[in-house]
Amino acid sequence: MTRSLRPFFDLFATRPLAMLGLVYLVVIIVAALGANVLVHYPPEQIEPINRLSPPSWEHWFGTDHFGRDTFSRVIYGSRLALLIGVGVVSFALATGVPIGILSALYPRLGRVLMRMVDVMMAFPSLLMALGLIVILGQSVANAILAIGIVYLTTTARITYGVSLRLREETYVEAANSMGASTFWIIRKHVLPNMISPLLVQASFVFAFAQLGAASLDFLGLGAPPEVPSWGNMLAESRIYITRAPWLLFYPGLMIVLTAFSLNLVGDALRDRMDPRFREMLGNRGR
Amino acid sequence: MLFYVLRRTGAALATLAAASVVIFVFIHLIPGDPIYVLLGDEATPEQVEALRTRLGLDRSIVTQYFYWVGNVLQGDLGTSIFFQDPVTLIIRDGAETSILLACVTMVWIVLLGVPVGVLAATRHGTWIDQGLSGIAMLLASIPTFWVGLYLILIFAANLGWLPSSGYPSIFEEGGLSNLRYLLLPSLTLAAPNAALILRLTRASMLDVAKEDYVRTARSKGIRPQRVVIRHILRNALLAVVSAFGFTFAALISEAVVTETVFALPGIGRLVVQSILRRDYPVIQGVILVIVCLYLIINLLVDISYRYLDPRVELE
Amino acid sequence: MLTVRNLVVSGGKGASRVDIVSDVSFEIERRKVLGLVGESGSGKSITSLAVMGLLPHPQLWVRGGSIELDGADITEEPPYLRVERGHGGVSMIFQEPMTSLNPVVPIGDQIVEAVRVHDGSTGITARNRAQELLEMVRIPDARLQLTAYPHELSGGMRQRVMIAIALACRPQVLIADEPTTALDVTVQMQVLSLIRELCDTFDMGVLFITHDLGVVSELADSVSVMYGGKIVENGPVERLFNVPLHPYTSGLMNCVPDPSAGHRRFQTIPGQAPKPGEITKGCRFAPRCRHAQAVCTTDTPAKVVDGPLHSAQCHFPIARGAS
Amino acid sequence: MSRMETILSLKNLQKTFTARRKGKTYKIHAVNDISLDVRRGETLGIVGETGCGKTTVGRTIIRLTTADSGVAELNGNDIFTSDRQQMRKLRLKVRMVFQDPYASLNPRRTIGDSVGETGDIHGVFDSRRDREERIARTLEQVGLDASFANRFPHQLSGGQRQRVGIARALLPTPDLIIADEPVSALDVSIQAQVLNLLADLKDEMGLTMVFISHDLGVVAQISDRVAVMYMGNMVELADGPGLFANPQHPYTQLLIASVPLINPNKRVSGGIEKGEPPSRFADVSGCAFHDRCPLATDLCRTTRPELRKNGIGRKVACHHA
Amino acid sequence: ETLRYATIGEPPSLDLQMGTATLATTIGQHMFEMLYAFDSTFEPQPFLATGETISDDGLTITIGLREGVKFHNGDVMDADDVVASLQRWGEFGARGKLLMKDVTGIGATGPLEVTITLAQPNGAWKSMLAFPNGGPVIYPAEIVSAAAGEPIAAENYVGTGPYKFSEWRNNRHVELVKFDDYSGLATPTDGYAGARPAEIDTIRFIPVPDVGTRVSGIQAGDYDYAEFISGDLYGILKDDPALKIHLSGAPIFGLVFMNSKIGPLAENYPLRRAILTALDMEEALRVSVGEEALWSANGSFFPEGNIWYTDAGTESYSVGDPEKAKEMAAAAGYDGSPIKLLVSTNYKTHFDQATVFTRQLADAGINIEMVVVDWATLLKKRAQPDQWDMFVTHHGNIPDPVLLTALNTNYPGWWATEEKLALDQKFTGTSDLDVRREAWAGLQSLIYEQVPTIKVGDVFSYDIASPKLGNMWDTSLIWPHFWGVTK
Ligand SMILES: Nc1ncnc2c1ncn2[C@@H]1O[C@H](COP(=O)(O)OP(=O)(O)OP(=O)(O)O)[C@@H](O)[C@H]1O
Ligand SMILES: Nc1ncnc2c1ncn2[C@@H]1O[C@H](COP(=O)(O)OP(=O)(O)OP(=O)(O)O)[C@@H](O)[C@H]1O
Ligand SMILES: [Mg+2]
Ligand SMILES: [Mg+2]
Ligand code: NI
Repeated sequence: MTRSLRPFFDLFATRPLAMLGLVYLVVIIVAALGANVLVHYPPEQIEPINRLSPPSWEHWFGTDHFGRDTFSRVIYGSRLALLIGVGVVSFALATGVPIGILSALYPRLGRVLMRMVDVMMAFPSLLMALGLIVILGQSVANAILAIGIVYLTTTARITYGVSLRLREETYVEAANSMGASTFWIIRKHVLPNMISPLLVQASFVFAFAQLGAASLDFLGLGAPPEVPSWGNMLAESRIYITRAPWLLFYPGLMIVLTAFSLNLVGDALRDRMDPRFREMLGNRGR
Repeated sequence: MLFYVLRRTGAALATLAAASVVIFVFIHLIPGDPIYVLLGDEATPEQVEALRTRLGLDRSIVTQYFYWVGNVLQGDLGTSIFFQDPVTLIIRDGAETSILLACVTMVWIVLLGVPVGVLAATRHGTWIDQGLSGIAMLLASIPTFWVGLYLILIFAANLGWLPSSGYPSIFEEGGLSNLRYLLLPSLTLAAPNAALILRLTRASMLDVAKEDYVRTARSKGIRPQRVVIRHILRNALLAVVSAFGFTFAALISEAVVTETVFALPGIGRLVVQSILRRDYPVIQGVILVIVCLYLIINLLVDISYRYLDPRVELE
Repeated sequence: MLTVRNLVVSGGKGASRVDIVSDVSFEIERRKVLGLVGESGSGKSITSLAVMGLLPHPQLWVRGGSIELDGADITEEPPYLRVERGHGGVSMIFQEPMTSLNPVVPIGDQIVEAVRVHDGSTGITARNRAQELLEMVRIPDARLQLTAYPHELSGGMRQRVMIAIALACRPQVLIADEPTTALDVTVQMQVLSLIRELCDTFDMGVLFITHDLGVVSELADSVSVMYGGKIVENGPVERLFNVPLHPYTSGLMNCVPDPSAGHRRFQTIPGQAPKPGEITKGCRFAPRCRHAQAVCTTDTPAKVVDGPLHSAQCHFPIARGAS
Repeated sequence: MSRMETILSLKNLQKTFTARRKGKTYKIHAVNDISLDVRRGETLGIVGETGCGKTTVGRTIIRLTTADSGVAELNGNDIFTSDRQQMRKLRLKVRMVFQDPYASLNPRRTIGDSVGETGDIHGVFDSRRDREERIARTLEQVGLDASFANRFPHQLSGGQRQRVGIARALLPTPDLIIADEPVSALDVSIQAQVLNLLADLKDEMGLTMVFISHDLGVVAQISDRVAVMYMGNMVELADGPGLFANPQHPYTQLLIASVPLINPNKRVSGGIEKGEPPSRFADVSGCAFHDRCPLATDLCRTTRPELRKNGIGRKVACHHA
Repeated sequence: ETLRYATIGEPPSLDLQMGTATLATTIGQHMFEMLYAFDSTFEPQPFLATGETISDDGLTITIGLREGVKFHNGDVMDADDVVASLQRWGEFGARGKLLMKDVTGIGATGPLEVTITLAQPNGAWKSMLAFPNGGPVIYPAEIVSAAAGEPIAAENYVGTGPYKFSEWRNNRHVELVKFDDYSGLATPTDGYAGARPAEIDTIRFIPVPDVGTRVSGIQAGDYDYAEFISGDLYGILKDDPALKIHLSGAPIFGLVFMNSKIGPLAENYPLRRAILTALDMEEALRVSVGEEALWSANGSFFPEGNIWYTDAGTESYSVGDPEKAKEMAAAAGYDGSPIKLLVSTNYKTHFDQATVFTRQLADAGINIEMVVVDWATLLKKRAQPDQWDMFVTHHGNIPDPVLLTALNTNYPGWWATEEKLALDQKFTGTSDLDVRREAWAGLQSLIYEQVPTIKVGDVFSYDIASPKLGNMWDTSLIWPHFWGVTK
């Protein structure tokens, strides 16, 4: 454990911004888990008398047009953000990775699968997500599924690329020469060596899932708006841009910061994966 | 070369054929019915049935599909249920906006992404680099409509410098000056994409800068600027060019949100609206056209790639 | 002509600083080939890059010593500044002919680029010169090959193109960093003889870097042996190979397989070479040396000489000490 | 090296790759009609320049590459026609050592896991203890401490990694090892250590080995017999010392003359001017070496010479030797 | 001069006979005219007609037509055109059946005279002939007969109005241009009645879906008029010198329909009343509209002052008593099982109201399960009785209760109890206004008893316009119109 974590700390030590991003993400996770403790208004409590009131001691981030507490909704929103992020990433990985690996290891199957992925990629992604939502109905689960399918393709592509490369690695060849089965090779050689690129991909997908969900919300087809998600908070309150700017500011800030942090972390991870960067850090590979 | 293009075109057509089936099935999975949208609140069941028959929606999906494909092959994308206009005409009108928007956006992306990426790469590791990369990532993290709304508020409503929304065709009164209508939308759309291109340019510049042949170039005694431009940038752009293709294609669909915010008559918004009102022929037509565009652009990128990089075989 | 004195190249800053090349001195004369041998990681390439003024800043920099060419100090002066300031030329051929040429630029253009800078000629003149250079490195159909892309050439041809580029810079000193390692033996011989020949034709000195003792022995006039960032022995080629002073030199010679020797066990040097910064005290070879004694791990060995040109850094040189 | 039983026998091995260049399809005869016997306990060297087909020969033996035609028999069992199960067993008997010791070790698996991998795949270990003991023993055989089992490849030096590569080929004990340029990525001083190790193992365990290398010096010193390849053809086959003392094929002669030796009296001369090996895309008729050969005649340009015993009892494929 | 009107979206067909879309009416009324038009007190006045004579039994109506009224295609309107238009509307039109069930014949009894014969007296006929939304606008006979049941194609948009159709470019605009040969009335403009002088040459209806953009567009001077601005912006905008606010005079009201066919609410009137009792409409209106000036919690289906206004039954409106509701629900045998509320996000107001109701009902222990879908799906789903228990929609202003969707037995909800049918018969079977008003009061109080639908409250939408527009009305009657307006 320490062995595998160490380089990460080294990495973040050299990148203060990425470190900040990481800290922010941890804070968000804690906030999401402890939302009930952190806020003193239930996020769905309506107080029409107090609607659209600016930030105050009572309501730190003000209230929305229902008179709901924005702070509590923002905090609860992080739950949905996490849920969407984790959901989309899991879905994309759980489907994209097997497709990518199998395509690389079985070229004949791969030609068919990758062609299908090509076809899917040719579809404009946001429109595809939108269509899926309309087909499946509006719910958080369906939003996750719709965005997940969009990123299934890129994940499959990346996995495919990495697997193709790994397939040519000498150690895979070596395992082959020992009589290893395909399953063995996937389990012992391909998957473990794919973790870094997948981690990077996951962090970007997580970030883009937030933005994608926000776009769907904007078009009125995201998660049903009674669930506080940052995206639909933004979308719902965009008409108050002049009247109650805090309604756009806080959820917007959260989306930006989260996506920003994830991008930073992803970027740092990518640099770490780059062997040349590793060289600079001193543990020269070859 | 010709052979290659033909082969690739063949593959693209196969993809297109597969895509057409997917589009069709996909669209007919969408619940709801154009009939209700069209007839409104007071329709009687008989009216509904009559219209359904007239629109051919009572036939089986397979029949409808082949009927549609047959027409498409003759260049007829059908008639909009909602507008009663030929889909081709509707798309042609929207395509001008969307493609022009994508082009102007591309110009921004290239003008902002590439030089700034080069700057960041040449100042690698300094605060300039980190600042630029940070800003880029920030831009990539902001929801588009947020940017759009604020741009309208600032530049149109408050300062009054630019029009807030809409886009009159450049072939109509106003001519090319109508492009100013696309300024704010294209900036909105360009922001995240330019950021991605910037990062890609920077990364591949740094990659190429470590190549042996760059060292060879330096050893010849040519100036650093020339090394950057002729040896590093040229090779770095190879990676960026293929991203251009993807970006361009992606822009057309990403524009959905931008077109809605800025009330642009583009095909992105058209298709969203058509989905919402179940105008099947338009949805099918637009998506088919977008898929075609995507395939054409990728084909062009691949071909140009093969021109730019002599190592790649025209298989 | 080219004089390197007490060159120290360091990497890292502050506490993590390590000297990758320490206290390296040598001279290169006109029409002479100096062989620089040593195992992987001993600092040969870094030395040559330092001489070229092409160290990868800011990771590596020259911490001490000087590099002079015909009396002008060219330390840490990148090639383009050397051209601007009218200092003499040092050119370099790199180890990997496959990756050292820009893959998307025709080789003719790559040569012309160098010709332009160094001759000031342009257009057709520069092109003719490039063709002339290609002929000089014996590329058949030089005229046609000007428009060829690197990937269309074989390894040996590419290395010749590299040499042509180097020559286009009108160098006084040519550095060849393992130019033949990636080539087959038969081709290697051709390239070596080409270098030898050009060295006379162009009246230039050559610094030839290799890990192959056989190659230096056949090509070089004098040899420097590098170990752990230092030069442990140098001398004229016959002296050095006939009477090596440093145990490392002799150990290395015994490791080299010889097809005519038939079956035999190799004499080996146990252990492995130190990483930069691993050993800072005493003789860097001490842990692997059969003759090492306590003093070797504590004191830096002094220079021992054997004749005017042959010297080594060792407490117990072979010729005097054991066997 | 007296008459001994044949462990591996190759007959008329043929492998052609197709490649496309500039829109045209080329056939590359990577291995062109090669027949060869490997006897138990011997080291057979294969030398030749880049791209001459050495690796392809090695790979076809364990069917990492499928041969186009020909027969390969291991202990009398036909390799090329064996089914999946037989192939798995076969791969327990014939093992490979790869050129690049770093690339051939999975960076995320411990040395112990890599060494024990063949055993794990085939389920040869009785228990964890048995596994650990045998891995430790094998590591010791190649001169590494048992504690290396818990390390990762990046913590090892090049020489140590190659020892691991060899250890991996030894557990469980194989009938035949195919070593494809096992030392060419190593420094001379390390190379010597590894070559000694291979020689020792051979003596101790009676290993049979096909040793592939482009380095004549190395091959000479480790092999009992040497096959010289040129452009997919085997041009000469001889016992080690004999080959170098008295090369028969003009190509072998060129090769030997080109080896740089530590001999200050031998200086680089302008003598060798005979061009490079032709591109593998070119279709050569007759003797593949004819365009570089000082002895070439019209016969060489038209007819491919067979490998046959010549006057002094050496197998040579040349019309003039 | 061009007047640029920023619309909320794109209209479906502009064939006003066939559809009831508000936007289609807003645009179409500039092109198409009717026999009658409402004046500012919602009294139908002769428009293309010169007047009518009604037989004593009330079963024969003879309508005279104006002479020399020109269609945009140059033809002159005569009785044949009117008859064809009325017949088509009666057969295929969106609201035609409501009148036609009583009509036995429509015929030309002179070049400029049309006679309608009825099977029984009908009190709503004039209003219906004056109501353009899904109403009998007059087209040339040849166009009508060619179109029959189909919506008229854009190139055949030929009417008699002061503006004629120019072009329709999807997502860009619908353009109308001044009709130079317009033959209008000379009487002063009064509501939709009277003169309709076209002052501005061109009117463009431009879809601008985002409300923020519509506001910014007016502020930036890109549009002259923008419709449907959010209530919450009212406070800011009413003081903005860069624009003027125009309130709609006719409120729109939200309706929550209940499924009378199947499901837990089908015949359980006590439970329906429990639900009604739980709802506090003021909260819902405040949340969904905002500015108090723009809504009124009015339980009557017509605003005060309207001839159809009555407070019958409205004591049950907006009670907002969760405790009582809980008791009532228990008494009704409600077991806590979820009630499916169908709502779309396309209309923010619907969604906001549904959200508030769900909360309020939760407080009363009534478990609402929101089913959120897009509008097109909702339209399809609500036609399937097994898909929903309640759904949210809205209703535009109407001149006569016959046009109320809730009274239409075919409309989703399918309210057709004996009591209702009896009252309905009483209501439509006469042209005596007093009898009809009494019947309507009975119907309204029955609505509060059987709760086939719940009225949320009146909402006055507002539009904004550039101050450059001159001679503008302050509040629009129902749909904004631009004859008489200058720029
Ligand atoms: N950019 C760098 N930063 C830090 N250390 C470096 C850098 N480049 C090389 N080194 C280290 O410097 C040492 C000398 O490297 P150098 O390339 O000069 O060796 P070499 O003698 O040329 O070896 P080879 O025969 O493998 O080419 C090596 O240990 C290497 O790890
Ligand atoms: N998978 C393949 N597809 C196409 N051509 C191949 C393939 N593998 C090998 N070749 C070609 O076959 C020829 C023989 O290759 P091989 O790897 O056996 O040579 P080698 O003697 O091992 O060379 P080296 O010394 O470079 O390792 C080469 O020309 C090579 O380009
Ligand atoms: Mg080197
Ligand atoms: Mg090989
Ligand atoms: Ni070698």
